[in-house]
Formats: sequence, structure tokens, C-alpha cells
Amino acid sequence: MTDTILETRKLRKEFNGFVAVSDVDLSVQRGTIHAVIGPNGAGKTTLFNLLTHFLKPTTGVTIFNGREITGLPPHRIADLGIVRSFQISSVFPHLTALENVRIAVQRRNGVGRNFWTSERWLTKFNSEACGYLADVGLEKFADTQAVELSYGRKRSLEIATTLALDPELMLLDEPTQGMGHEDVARITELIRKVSANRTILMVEHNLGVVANLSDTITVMQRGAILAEGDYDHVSRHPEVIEAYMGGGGHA
Amino acid sequence: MSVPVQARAGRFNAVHVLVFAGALIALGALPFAVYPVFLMKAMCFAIFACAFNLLLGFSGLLSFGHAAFFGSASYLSAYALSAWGLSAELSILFATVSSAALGAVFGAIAIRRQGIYFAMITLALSQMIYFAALQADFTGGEDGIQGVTRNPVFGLIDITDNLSSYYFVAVIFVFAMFAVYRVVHSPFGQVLRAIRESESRAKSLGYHTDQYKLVVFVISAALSGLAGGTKALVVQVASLTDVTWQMSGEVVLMTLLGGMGTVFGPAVGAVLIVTLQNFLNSFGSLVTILIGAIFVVCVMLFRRGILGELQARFGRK
Amino acid sequence: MPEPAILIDVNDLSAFYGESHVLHGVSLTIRAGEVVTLLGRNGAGKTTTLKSIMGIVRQRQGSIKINGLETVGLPSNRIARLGVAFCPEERGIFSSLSVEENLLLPPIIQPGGLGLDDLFTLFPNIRERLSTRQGTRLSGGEQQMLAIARVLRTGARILMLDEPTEGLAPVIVEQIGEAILALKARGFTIVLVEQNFHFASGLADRNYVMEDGVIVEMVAREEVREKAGLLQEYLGV
Amino acid sequence: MTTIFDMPIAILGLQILIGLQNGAFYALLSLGLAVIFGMMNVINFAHGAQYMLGAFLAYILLSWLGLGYWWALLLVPLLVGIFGLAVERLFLRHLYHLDHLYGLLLTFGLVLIVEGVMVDMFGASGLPYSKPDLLQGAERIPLSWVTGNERDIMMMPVYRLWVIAASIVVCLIVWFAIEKTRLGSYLRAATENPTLVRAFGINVPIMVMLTYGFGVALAGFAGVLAAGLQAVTPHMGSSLIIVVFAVVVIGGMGSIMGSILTGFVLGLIEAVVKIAYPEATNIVIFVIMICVLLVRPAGLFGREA
Amino acid sequence: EKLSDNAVRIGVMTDMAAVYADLSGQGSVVAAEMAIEDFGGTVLGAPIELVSADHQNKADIAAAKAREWIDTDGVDMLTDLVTSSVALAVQEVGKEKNRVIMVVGAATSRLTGENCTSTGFHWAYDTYALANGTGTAVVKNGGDSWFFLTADYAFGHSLESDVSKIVEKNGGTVVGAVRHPFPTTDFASFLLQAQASGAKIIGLANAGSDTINAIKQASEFGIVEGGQNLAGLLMFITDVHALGLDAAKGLFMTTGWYWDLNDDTRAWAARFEEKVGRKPTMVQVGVYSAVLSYLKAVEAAGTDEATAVSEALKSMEINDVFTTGGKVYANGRMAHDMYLVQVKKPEDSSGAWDYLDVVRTIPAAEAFQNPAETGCPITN
Ligand SMILES: Nc1ncnc2c1ncn2[C@@H]1O[C@H](COP(=O)(O)OP(=O)(O)OP(=O)(O)O)[C@@H](O)[C@H]1O
Ligand SMILES: Nc1ncnc2c1ncn2[C@@H]1O[C@H](COP(=O)(O)OP(=O)(O)OP(=O)(O)O)[C@@H](O)[C@H]1O
Ligand SMILES: [Mg+2]
Ligand SMILES: [Mg+2]
Repeated sequence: MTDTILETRKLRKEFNGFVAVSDVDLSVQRGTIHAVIGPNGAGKTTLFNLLTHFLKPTTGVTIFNGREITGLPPHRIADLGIVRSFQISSVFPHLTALENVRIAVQRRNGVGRNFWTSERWLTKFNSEACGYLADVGLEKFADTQAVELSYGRKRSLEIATTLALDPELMLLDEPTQGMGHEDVARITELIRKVSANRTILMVEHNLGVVANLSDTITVMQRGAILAEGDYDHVSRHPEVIEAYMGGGGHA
Repeated sequence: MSVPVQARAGRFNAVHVLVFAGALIALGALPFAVYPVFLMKAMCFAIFACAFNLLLGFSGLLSFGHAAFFGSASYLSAYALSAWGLSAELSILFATVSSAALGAVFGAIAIRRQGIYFAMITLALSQMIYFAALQADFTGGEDGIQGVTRNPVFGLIDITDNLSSYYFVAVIFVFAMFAVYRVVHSPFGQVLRAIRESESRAKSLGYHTDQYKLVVFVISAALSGLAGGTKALVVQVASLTDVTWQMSGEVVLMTLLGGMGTVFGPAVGAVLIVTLQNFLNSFGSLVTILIGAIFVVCVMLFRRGILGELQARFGRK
Repeated sequence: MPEPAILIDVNDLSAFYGESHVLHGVSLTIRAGEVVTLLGRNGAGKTTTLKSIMGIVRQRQGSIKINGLETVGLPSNRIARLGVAFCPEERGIFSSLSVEENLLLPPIIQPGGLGLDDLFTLFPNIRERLSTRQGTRLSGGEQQMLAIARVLRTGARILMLDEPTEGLAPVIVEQIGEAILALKARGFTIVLVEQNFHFASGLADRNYVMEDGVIVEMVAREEVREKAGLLQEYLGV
Repeated sequence: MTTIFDMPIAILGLQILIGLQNGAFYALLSLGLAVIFGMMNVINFAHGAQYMLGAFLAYILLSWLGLGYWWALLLVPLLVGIFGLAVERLFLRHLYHLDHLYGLLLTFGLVLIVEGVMVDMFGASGLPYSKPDLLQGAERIPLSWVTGNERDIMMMPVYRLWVIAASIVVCLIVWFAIEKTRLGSYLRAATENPTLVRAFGINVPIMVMLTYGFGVALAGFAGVLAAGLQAVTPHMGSSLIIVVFAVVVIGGMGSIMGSILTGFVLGLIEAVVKIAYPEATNIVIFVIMICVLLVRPAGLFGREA
Repeated sequence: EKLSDNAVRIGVMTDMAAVYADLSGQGSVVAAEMAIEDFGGTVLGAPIELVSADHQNKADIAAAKAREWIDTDGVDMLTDLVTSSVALAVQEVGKEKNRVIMVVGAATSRLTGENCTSTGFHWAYDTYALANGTGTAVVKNGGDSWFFLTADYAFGHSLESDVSKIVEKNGGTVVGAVRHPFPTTDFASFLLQAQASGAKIIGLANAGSDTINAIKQASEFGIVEGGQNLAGLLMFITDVHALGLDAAKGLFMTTGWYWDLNDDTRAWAARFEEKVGRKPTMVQVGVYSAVLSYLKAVEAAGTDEATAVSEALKSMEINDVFTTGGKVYANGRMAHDMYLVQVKKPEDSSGAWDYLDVVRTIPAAEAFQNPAETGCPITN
């Protein structure tokens, strides 16, 4: 069964006259892994920001599960089941890795606003949080403060945190950036694993990962969609090769 | 609260229990050693500073207008006590609730701004309160509300003598400290920490961060109001002093001096500053110099604040 | 042909972050005109090594000689004036500066750096976005380009690039590879930290492999093939 | 005489000029603060005290050493600046890596010390300082070109004209030095990430120290100007400092021109309020600040975070 | 037992470091010490002890400290109390705890009016006396139209309204007033409004640095040259000192005391100056007089119980360096002669502190309000 989980119509974003996303019609099928690739500055992250409502579109609408969600504030979007990771890693630096993940687990269980009970009550979420850490290979660092993690591990932590929300649609902005080869492999596997009953939309520059994972690929350039299709299709597209992949395109 | 009591109690170790019991006993015995009015005043400021620290220390919000809550509450409870003859606890409750309401208004305006802008908006709003206090009729202008009476608690228990009012204030104090502790060490407190660390990440995880900040702002304002309302009862005066920006500054200093990352540090800082002001009182301009010097030394050498420094030394989390 | 002079000579370097001891006796040498890479898993200590050479990590022991001068006691601004430039992995674009201000920020240390025109040919995005008021408004990849462009301008003869291709589109990665070779040809010395082994090994004269804060292997260009097994073990490639 | 709002136009015009002159003080002080606050992220609470110190030094130079106003104008900023350098070197330097609250606390402590010492040495009620002969008296400014009436003449005190002129010149010089040279971007960058800027080869500690000293010197300069207008008292700075902070915030932190323009404009607005509703003079700036920040979160000329 | 805990303790509570520190402050403490010394150091055979504190012009600090002194240190009398809010708060504590409060530094007439207490006294001056002294004299001198620069708080308002009444009673008119915020450093705008009003007299219903700055800046705009005159409604000799004679010359003001009145005052002032380094103000010498009178009253009453001492005070005649023939009214007001003074021209002054010429002595009965009209319920 494939139906459309997310759809945009004529989505557009201008920054002081500069068009970063230009009338994009994107449609993401439920249960697939959908990759967005494109040259730097093509508007991929901006598109993510529009989808999660971190930015307000200049014009255009977004439809999620058949429902228009255009005006909602970002936290409502997350409530609906759309969660993102950030391109430039964004963790809670002085919380331990475990606490980082637990914040998300807590959110999913809707116990954030509870200010009358002890936080010890939260320990019941620890084992679940540890599970997510183990998924990304950070179990050894559960009690390390996030600042002290190396760059690559921070990114793994961020993915674990995102996963912990168990989102219906997960947006990953360059999940493997800054990771070593083994980690890239592990994250690729992880993404495949977690994609089982959810939809994943991701931006990625690592073509190996893209080729390996994605069901559909949308190529953006200068804010607009240049090509769309599976990997074989887009990797042969001459304009894509010229604008994005270059000579060594096939990883 | 679904967690079994045993499971929680089990996490209290003997040291905690001892420290806690010791503190309670000390609190009960203290008025026999130290002048109770002074102690009550110190407790009021301690509540104020701890309430303030909910914002500064645990949510990363520097409010530079907290005197508005403290001061307006002190006026309102003074007025309720002397003009309406309301009982002590109701007057204080009235002041607390009003401060919470004021906090909701201030919070709604200020909360969307960050850092220094947040500080300046709160300052500006509190200057409005100052202006109102100076101009309004019921506040008595710069003469303040004088001769506030200590009405009986529940209309029954007489608290006109210092010792009985001390125990009344001590109960409020313990309640407020517990409230602060509870808020900080709660699931909500955990989210606040996360918001302070990275607001955008918290948002993307689905937290409505503005709402969280507003809630903590209101809690902090309410507790500041509790402190101010109680203070009017204690010193039996409500005056402009409590609504000036200098008072907002003083509470920042108390908090930093005591340790802003700690729950009870601000109380220690408050007590210390009140004590300094009290005992060095007759030295004139030398006091100013001395207090200034103490701040400089603290910032340079004990910057985690007194309690923060102690915790770091003795390795508690 | 005589060996080119040793430019950077690191001997038994230890580095610390507060209490934690991160580098445990790193030794490496870099000769004038070489491209040398530092490879290793996440957290191996590559960044820390660069930062120690640069003097950004101040808690360090051992010896770091740049052009024969001991620099362990020097502050980073003095080290930079010796002609060493550093491009950090987290990019370090300043949000309070416009793109142009970011680009022009590092002072020219010696003549011979790339001119603006060269930089714009290399990274056309930057020319286009020059007037953006906050550097951090750029896309991730554009920020990376800006961070690289910024140090290429300074004329420093030793470039230390920490994961410069991270987040860049394959075409740009290719171009950066070419640029590095061009710079090498102009006599620059380049130290490269990379996760992208294929990219790095294609450029490098020598590769150092790090693990847990020490150098565990040095692989010269000629040996890459024969030591493939070893690299597989250390890097998982 | 021509009148507007029941007020002779000559007097109205004068009110405006005086607003400008008060604005000149706001501009000068907020400029120094903006340099320190916007460029170094230090909340220099001692700015008012340093301004007061400037006024006192002018008094001391005159009464102890017989050095008059012009000497004071030259020497006082230097002396106050040196005081600033010492403060930076001894204290502030060790606080940059911390939350900027600590800078606030430290400078607050310094205020208490400096004010206490001054009260101890000179008393609290104030000292007289006389301006030089050259700047005594009032300038006749004809307004007949506006009103057509020969009798409309403003009598603007020369000293106040001088304050406006001196302040504009200094503000423009500073603006040029910071915005039109590389200095401003070095400073802003160093605030954000000093380690990296240092790794570019810039001696950040020295640069920051000089910047602080310079900002403080501006406060000292304003202090000398003020000594000619008002009683020199140990508390003259503390009532001003909060308003000046407000000016910097309205202008937008980090914007030099923003601080200057806002300073002058707010002086003018205040002048109007002083006529229309004088009781509100002390809060009008705060009302404006709230309005501005609600509409423009980073102030009028600030960069959005 | 006649004396509580066998000692008489006097507390001087004053502004030690802020704006009123010069006119009271440490000098008030020294004056109190001098009074104790002149009295002989003991009363009724018991020692006299002095404590002092800084109330920082904050009512809550003052009230709390007053309670502490009374409850734990056995202080019998408190004096000085410089600002109105402080004085009102402490007088309230004195009422509750039955202690003698002798306010010297504060100005508000409320202390012996609606807020009077049976053990509260007001010693040196009050807003009524100042308004009355300056207002009457100035109108009589031809200054019959007034414009006020009023500090926008209760003290300023009451000073303004007191003076207005007097001006109108004497046949003058009030043409306007501008309420300026407190504190204000630049008065130019307000002065111009005063100038535009055309009033002959600009009354300064403010205090301290506000008054100083207003006067200093008035000279810039040629206000005096333009035919208008300034009247400082609450000024101390320290204010004249801060202004310098150049700026202050010709100014009228009312004071309760001046050091250069007669040989006694000169001698006392010299003694004081030796210890403090400057001439005394009316507040400081007022503290001396209050303490001395209190001790005499304790001796006369034979106890330090407040009501008895108050009775004794009210039946005494006050004769000391501060005043001769002073009377204490039932409402606690000590009525004594006041002086209308004018600031000397620089060329007429022999140097520092030689600042004032006494123009007129205002007899006590005329200077202070008739207790029956004050609104104080205590009438005998
Ligand atoms: N807030 C902003 N203000 C101005 N310009 C912006 C802003 N955000 C993004 N841009 C510009 O919009 C364009 C698209 O940026 P975006 O971050 O979406 O690119 P991207 O496709 O994610 O690139 P990359 O692969 O490098 O991450 C870029 O040129 C960028 O400079
Ligand atoms: N600021 C810090 N405080 C404490 N420990 C740190 C800090 N920065 C790094 N570390 C630790 O030092 C070790 C080396 O880190 P470094 O950043 O040098 O690794 P790296 O090889 O560059 O890794 P990556 O490929 O992920 O960038 C890691 O274990 C890391 O956790
Ligand atoms: Mg991107
Ligand atoms: Mg690294």
C-alpha cells in the first residue's frame, strides 16, 4: 500500500528577494525512504525548515495525512508525528547522552509539564532510552555529557533522540555527515531498520547511502525540483550529473 | 503520583535524612538564638531569591524586573492587612495570586525575547509598576504603607509577637523551598534544562517551549509574590524600596552569590546579603565598599557561588 | 633530490581537556609541500591533534616545532603568524558577521594567498550570497565553502583542514580535491583530516592513522594498496 | 512673539535643542556601552560609575592641580581609560568564557566600591565645577527665518551647544573607526568565538582590553562634559545607567549607529514629553523600549539573532 | 526600677552613605556623642549608651532595625531619621513599642499631623515651617506670582501645596507648576517652562541634588537676569556648599539654625568641625538638641519609660545651642525660632561655610503650625 503521507503544493520561500525554495510540489509516499539531494544551497534544508514549520513559507501549502497543516506552530508539527534532526548538530550540551534521549522519550509519553512529581520518576524511561543509544552505538557514553562527545558521536546522539520520539515521518538532514565509515554503515542499517513502519525523508550528500537506501530521490537545484525518480533514473540524468554528481558520481 | 513511596524513599540516603532533619531542628531553634524579625526578613529574601533562580538558574532567563512581583505583592498584602483587615494567610495568598497574574501578563509579553532583550523588557515592565506605585493613591507614594498590622492567621492564631509570627513564616518558607525543589527536580524541570541548553532542539522534539517558559515564569512570579507578601507582614511596612530596579538587581546578586545552579544556594546568598547589610550597618560608606569588594572577590574566586562551590568541593552532583 | 625541509615536527605530544587525557604521545612530521592526512575513527583525536598544533588546545605537553621553532608555549595568534591556518570541522562561521565580513575576517599573513576571484571561481555560491547579513544563514555546504575560502585567502603556507568536504556536494568535493592539488603545486603544505578515505588517499603523499589518541600507522601513497587490510582494520574501509 | 501650544516659539525651539543636548549624553554614553556591550558582550554596569569618575577627575584636576576644563577634556578620558584597562586586565579578562552575567555582577561590585570611595572622600551632596570662560553665556539664535518675527530669538547656552557639537564629532569618529574599518568585525567575531579569531592570528586579549579601555574613556569624556552642567556627585551615574542601557537596547545591541541615533532621538522625544506630560519623563523610554522590542525583537538597528 | 535594664540607650538612625549623608550621617552620630558628653555621660546614675545605624533611606530596613534595637538591644529613644518614609515607619514602631522617637532629619509635617503619636517628636524643621518661612517672606518682598518646580512624589506635592496656600493667603498668585520626576539631572526644560510662565518667583519644591541642579542650571538661562527669582524651599547649608556661591548667590531659604548666629553657635560649630571636618547643619545640631533634651527629660521624669519622658519633654522649655525658649507642643512638634536667610555674594564671604546672611528671625509661634490645625488628634 502506498499512499501519500506528505505533500506540498507550490511551496515557496524567499529571503529578502532571494528565492531559496521555488514553488516546490513534493509528494512523499507512506512507508518509503525518500531522499532529497542537490548541490549546496539548493534549498534542501530550507525545505525541511518549511516542512517542520521552523520557517514560514512565503506561499504554498503543506498537507500531511490528507490534512492541511500550513499554519501550525513547530511543536504541533512534532505532535503530529513529523520530527527532524538538524544538519548542524544540535544536542543539549550539558545533559548526558542518556538525558538527551530521555527528554524525547518523556515527550512521547506526554509527561513534560508535570512539575509536582520527582524526576526520579523518569528513571523508568532509562532502559528505553538506553535502547536507542545502543541502536546508534553510544551505549558506552550514556553518562557522558553531550559536549564531550566527538563530532560524529554528537550526530549519532541526535539521531537517537529523533528516533526516541518514534515519529511517523522522520526528517533527517544529512544523518551521516561527519561520521566514520563504520558509523556510516551502522547508521545506514539503522535507518533501514527503523524505516520498517514509518516514512523517512532525508537529505544526504553521501551517494552511497542514498543509492543504498532510497526508494525515491528528488533532486533539487536552485530551489526547484530538477529531477525525481529512483537512483538509476536520477544518476543517469545528465543535468543531475553536471550540477551535482560530477565525474565520480557513482559511489 | 504513581510511584510507590518505598521506591522513592529508598533513594534518600541516610545523609539526606540527617541533613533535612537537622535543618528543620535548626529552623525551629534559631529564633531563640537570633532576633526573629531578622530571621523572618532573611527567609522572605531567601524565598524571593530561590524563586528568581527558577528562572535564572534553571531556565536561563535573566529577569531584571522581579522586584515588580516582590514589591507589588508587598503593597497588596499590606493593603489587604491594614485596609481590609484580611487574615494573614489570606492577605498573603491574595498577594501571591495577584503576582502570579501579573507574572502571566509580563511573561506573555517578555517570553518571546531572549537574553539581554528579555532582561530589558522585564526591567521596563517593572519600571511601569514602580511608576504606578509612586503615583497610585493606595500605595502612599514614597511614604509607603505604614503601620501594617499582623492580623491573626485564619482569624484565630495571634501572630503579633515575633516568635509566633516566626513560626508562621517558617512554615511558609519550608513550603516555598519544597515547591522550588519540586519544580526543579521534576520532569518539568528536566525539560526546562533542555530548553535552556537548546531551545530549537527542544522545539523540534515537540515541546512548546514558550508555554514552558511562561509556566515557570508564572511560578517564579507567584513565589516572589509569596515572599513579598510575607515581607510586608514581617516588617509591617510596604515601601518603594521593594519595587525599585535596585531590588531586582539585589536578587540577582543574592542568587549568584549563593550559587545559581543550585536549588538552595540563592537562599544562602540572600541570608548572607541580608546579614551583611544588617551587621555592617553602622559603618556608613565603608559598607558599600565592603559589599562591593565581597562581590568582586566572589565573582573572581568563588564564582559557582557559595553552595555551588561547596558542592563542587565535596563532590555532590 | 634532497628531502624537503621539515615544517612541522610533533614529538611525543600529549593533550588534555580539563581532566581528560586525550592525546597520548603523538609524533608526526610534515615536510614542506606535502599533503598529509590524518585518518581515524570518530573520537580518535584527529581534531585534537590539529588544535594542539594550532595552540587552540592549550593544555599540551611534548614538543611541536614549526619551522624549527618550539611552539608549545606560544598562544595561537603567534602560531598563526608563523603561517599556519586552520579550518575547523564545525566551520566557525560567525553569525554576527555578514558573509563578506566572514570572508575578509582573517588577516592576510603573507602574500601569495588566493585572490577573491580565484575563490569565487572555486565557490560560485559565495559570490552570490556575499551580502547575506548573517554568515550562519548560509546553507551548511555554503558555510563549509566559506570556511575554506576564508583560510585560503590568508596566504598561510601551512593549511590545516579539518574534514573540509563534509556536507559538500560530490561535484564540489571533486573541485576541492583539484584545488588542493593546485595549492600543493604552488608550494602549500596541507594537513587534512578526513573521513572520506577515497577522497583523501587520492590526494595524500602520506596518511597517518590515529586511534585512541596515538598514531598507530603511517601509510605512504605507494603503500595504500599493500596495507589495505590494515586500513580496513583501523578505519573499516 | 509667535506661540505654539501656548508656548513662545523661541522657548519651544530651545526645548528641542535641549532635547538634542540631552540626547547627546545618551548617545555618548550608549556609544561607549554599545562598544563594550555589543562588541565584547560585557554588560558594563560600571559605565555610570566611570562617567561619574570622569566628572570627579575633572574636579580633582581643577582643585588639586589647577588644570582647567580643556586639560580635563584631554586627560580625564585617558585616566579613566587607564582605569578601564586595569579593570579589564585584572578582572573582566577572567570572565569572558563565562555567562555574561558574571561581568554584570563584577561591574556592579565595582560600582559599589567606586561610589563608596567617592562618598567617603568627597561626601554625597555634590561639588561645584565651573566651566571655562569661553563656554560661558548664551548664544542668541534668531528664529525670524521661521516665524518672520524679529523678536523671536532663542538664547541657547553656549555650553550646551558645545556639548552637542563635541558629542556628534566623537560619535562620528567612533562610528567610523568601528564600522568602516576591520576593527568592528574583529571585535564581533571575537565575542562569538575568541578561540577561532585568535587562531587567525589576531591578538584578541590585547584588542579586547583596548576596546574596553576605549569604551570606558568615552564614559569619562561624557563625565567631563556633564561636570559643566550639573553638580558632581557620587551617585550621578547610577540614575543614568539604566536609561542608557535602555537606549542601547532600543538601538539594537551591536549597532554603533543605532545607539547614536537612538540616543539623539530619545533625547528629543523626552523633550516633548517633558512639556506634554513631565511626570512620565522617567518611564517614557521604557514604554518605547517595550513597544520597539515587541515589534523588532533585536532593536531598531540590531541584527536578529 | 526606674530605668529599663539600668542604662539609657539612644539610637541614631541616619543616612550614612547616600544623598543625605552629608547633612546628617556620621555628623549626626558625632552630635549625639557630644550631647551625651555635655550631659555628663550618665543619667540617674546609669550609663548612657549610643548605637547608630544606616537606614539607607529605606523604610523597611529602618523599621526592622528599630524593632531589633528595641527588642534585643533595649534602645529607649531613636533619633535623626532622615527621609519621610523612614521617619513615619519608625515613629509607628515607637508607638507600638512605646518608645520615644525624635525625628530630626525628615521634613514631612505628617509626623505631627495626621500621623502624630504620643511619644513621637519632630525637632528641627518641617515642610510647613519651610513653606511658611520662605513663602511669607518672599511674597512680602514683592514676589507675588509663583511657579513651582515640584519633585513628583508626596514630599514635593505637600511642599508645593503648603507654599501655595501661604502665597495665596498673603495675596500672591500661583501661575503654574511642573512636576518633574525624581531624580532629575537636567532641569533645562522645566526651567524654560517656568521662564515662559512669567512668574516672578520659581519655587523649588524639591530637595538635595534636584534643587542643586535646578539652581545651577537656572543661571545658564539667565533666569535671574531676566527678572525672575528662585526660592529654595528645602535647602541646607551643604547644598549651598555644593553649589558654590557663584551659582547660589541671592537665594532665599529658611533654616532652623545657622552656625554663625552667635558666640554659642560659633563655639559649638568649632567643636563639631574639629571632629567632623565641616560645619554642622541644622539637622546635626538638631540631633544634639534632641538627645540633650531627651536626657534632661529622663532626668526630670526619673525614668526612661516613654510616656513619662514624653510628658516631661512636653512640659520643658528647650534651651541649648539649637534654640532658646523652644516649646514642645502636644502633637510632638518642637516649636522654635526659624530664620529666613539669603545666600551671600562671593565677594561678601570670608571663605568656606561663610555663606548666609540672616534676613529675618521668624518667631516660633509664627513659624510652626498651630497644633489644633494640624489634624493631630492629640491635643494636650
Ligand atoms: N535565513 C536565511 N536568510 C537568507 N538566506 C538563506 C537563509 N536560509 C537559507 N538561505 C539561503 O537559501 C539557500 C538554500 O539554503 P539551504 O540551507 O536550504 O540549502 P541546502 O540545499 O540545504 O544546502 P546544503 O547542502 O549546503 O546544506 C542558500 O543559498 C542559503 O544561503
Ligand atoms: N571539549 C572537550 N572536552 C572533553 N573531551 C573532549 C572535548 N572535545 C573532544 N573530547 C574528547 O576527546 C577525544 C578526541 O576527540 P577529537 O574531537 O579530537 O576526535 P576526532 O578524531 O576529531 O573525531 P571526529 O572524527 O568525530 O571529529 C574524544 O574522545 C572526545 O570525546
Ligand atoms: Mg542543508
Ligand atoms: Mg574531529
